[in-house]
Amino acid sequence: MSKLIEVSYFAIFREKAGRDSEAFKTKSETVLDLFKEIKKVHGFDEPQGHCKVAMNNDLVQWDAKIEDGDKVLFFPPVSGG
Amino acid sequence: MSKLIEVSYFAIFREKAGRDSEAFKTKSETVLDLFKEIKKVHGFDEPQGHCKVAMNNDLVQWDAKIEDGDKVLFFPPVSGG
Amino acid sequence: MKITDKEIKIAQASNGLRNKRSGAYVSFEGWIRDHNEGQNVRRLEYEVYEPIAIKEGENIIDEAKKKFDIHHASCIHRSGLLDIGECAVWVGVSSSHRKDAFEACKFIIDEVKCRLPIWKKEYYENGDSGWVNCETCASN
Amino acid sequence: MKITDKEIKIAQASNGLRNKRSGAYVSFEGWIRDHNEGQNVRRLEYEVYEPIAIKEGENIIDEAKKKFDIHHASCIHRSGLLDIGECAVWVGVSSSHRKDAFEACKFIIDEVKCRLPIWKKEYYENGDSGWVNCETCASN
Repeated sequence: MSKLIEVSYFAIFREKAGRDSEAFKTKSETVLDLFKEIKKVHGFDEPQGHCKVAMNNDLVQWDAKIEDGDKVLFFPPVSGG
Repeated sequence: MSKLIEVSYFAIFREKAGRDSEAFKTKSETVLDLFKEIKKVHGFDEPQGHCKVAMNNDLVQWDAKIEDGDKVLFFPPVSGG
Repeated sequence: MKITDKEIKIAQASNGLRNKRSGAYVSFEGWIRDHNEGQNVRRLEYEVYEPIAIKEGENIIDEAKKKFDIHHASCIHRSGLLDIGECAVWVGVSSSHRKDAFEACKFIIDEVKCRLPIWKKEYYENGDSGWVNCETCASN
Repeated sequence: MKITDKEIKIAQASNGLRNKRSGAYVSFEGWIRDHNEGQNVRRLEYEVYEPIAIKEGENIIDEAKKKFDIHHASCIHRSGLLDIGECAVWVGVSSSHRKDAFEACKFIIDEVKCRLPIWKKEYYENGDSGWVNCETCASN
């Protein structure tokens, strides 16, 4: 079943994707599968182990399930401080 | 040979000795021997391993030799900070 | 945990941690350096995703309070453009005894740098700019 | 290394450690607590033998600079009468990377407390007073 996910990008992901966010149609079940799809589309090559993902404004694990209408945020490797 | 040493006391040593400093006549060879003499006179009972001694304004080891006219400073256990 | 696009008022922030039973206070400040990995840095920009940066910062402070015997802990991180020498991040911890304050302060800044959704972009003297790799990634 | 009988101006002191190549700054402050070993403390007096306190403090800072990769380090200790909540001692260290600043700051305050001829006398709420045992002695 196809879902519509609102995906947001930050920092280098935003620059590579050329946009802050987009509505993304997917059959992926988890945020990890969705991330793999999106990496190909936008050419992200940052190691996934150093990236983070949030859903509906909470950090989640990569095996978190996505549902139609979810807001998913992809964070490239952080560099605060 | 008897030497005259100018001895100074600090903090609890000063309070126990009832004075800042005094001229002390001694036959002691080292600051440690002098300290042992003075402990008896003034009733110092602080563990010597935690006390310090300076001669002519430099910290010295307990085996430092004393000469007539030296200025010796006895420091009880410190508690700065 | 606070995010601000204005100068961090450190004296004011550290005053908030004072209390009569605390004997020790340890603070960390991260300053903008004029160089990084051989390049001359002119200025720097922090992008912060605030909702999660604040939530995760509060989590880190709560964890520090559980792990260490401390009284108060606080962290402020800058967002936006910064010049060389400015303070980008401040962490302050107060405690009865100094060992816990040192350890908690180090724990908080280590975790903040790893876990908060904050990204640093450097602008170099030669006109280039670039997103900085995280410390952990750089060491891989 | 400085000894002062006036309030320690921390912002001013830490400014002296800033430079464009330092990325990290760690500081320690020792505050006067309102209690010690079960007694309520009203105020406190530090006796300092300055000539050796300053010399030995400089030695400690030199040792820290040899042991750790740091840029600047400084220490200020109060003498005379202090009230609850006042800062009795400040240590500041700047470096390129934070690990060395943390370690050097901890090293300096640990050594300062052990090695400088400084003695603390507490005045209690019940009217008593007493010289405080050093930390090392107390643990024996």
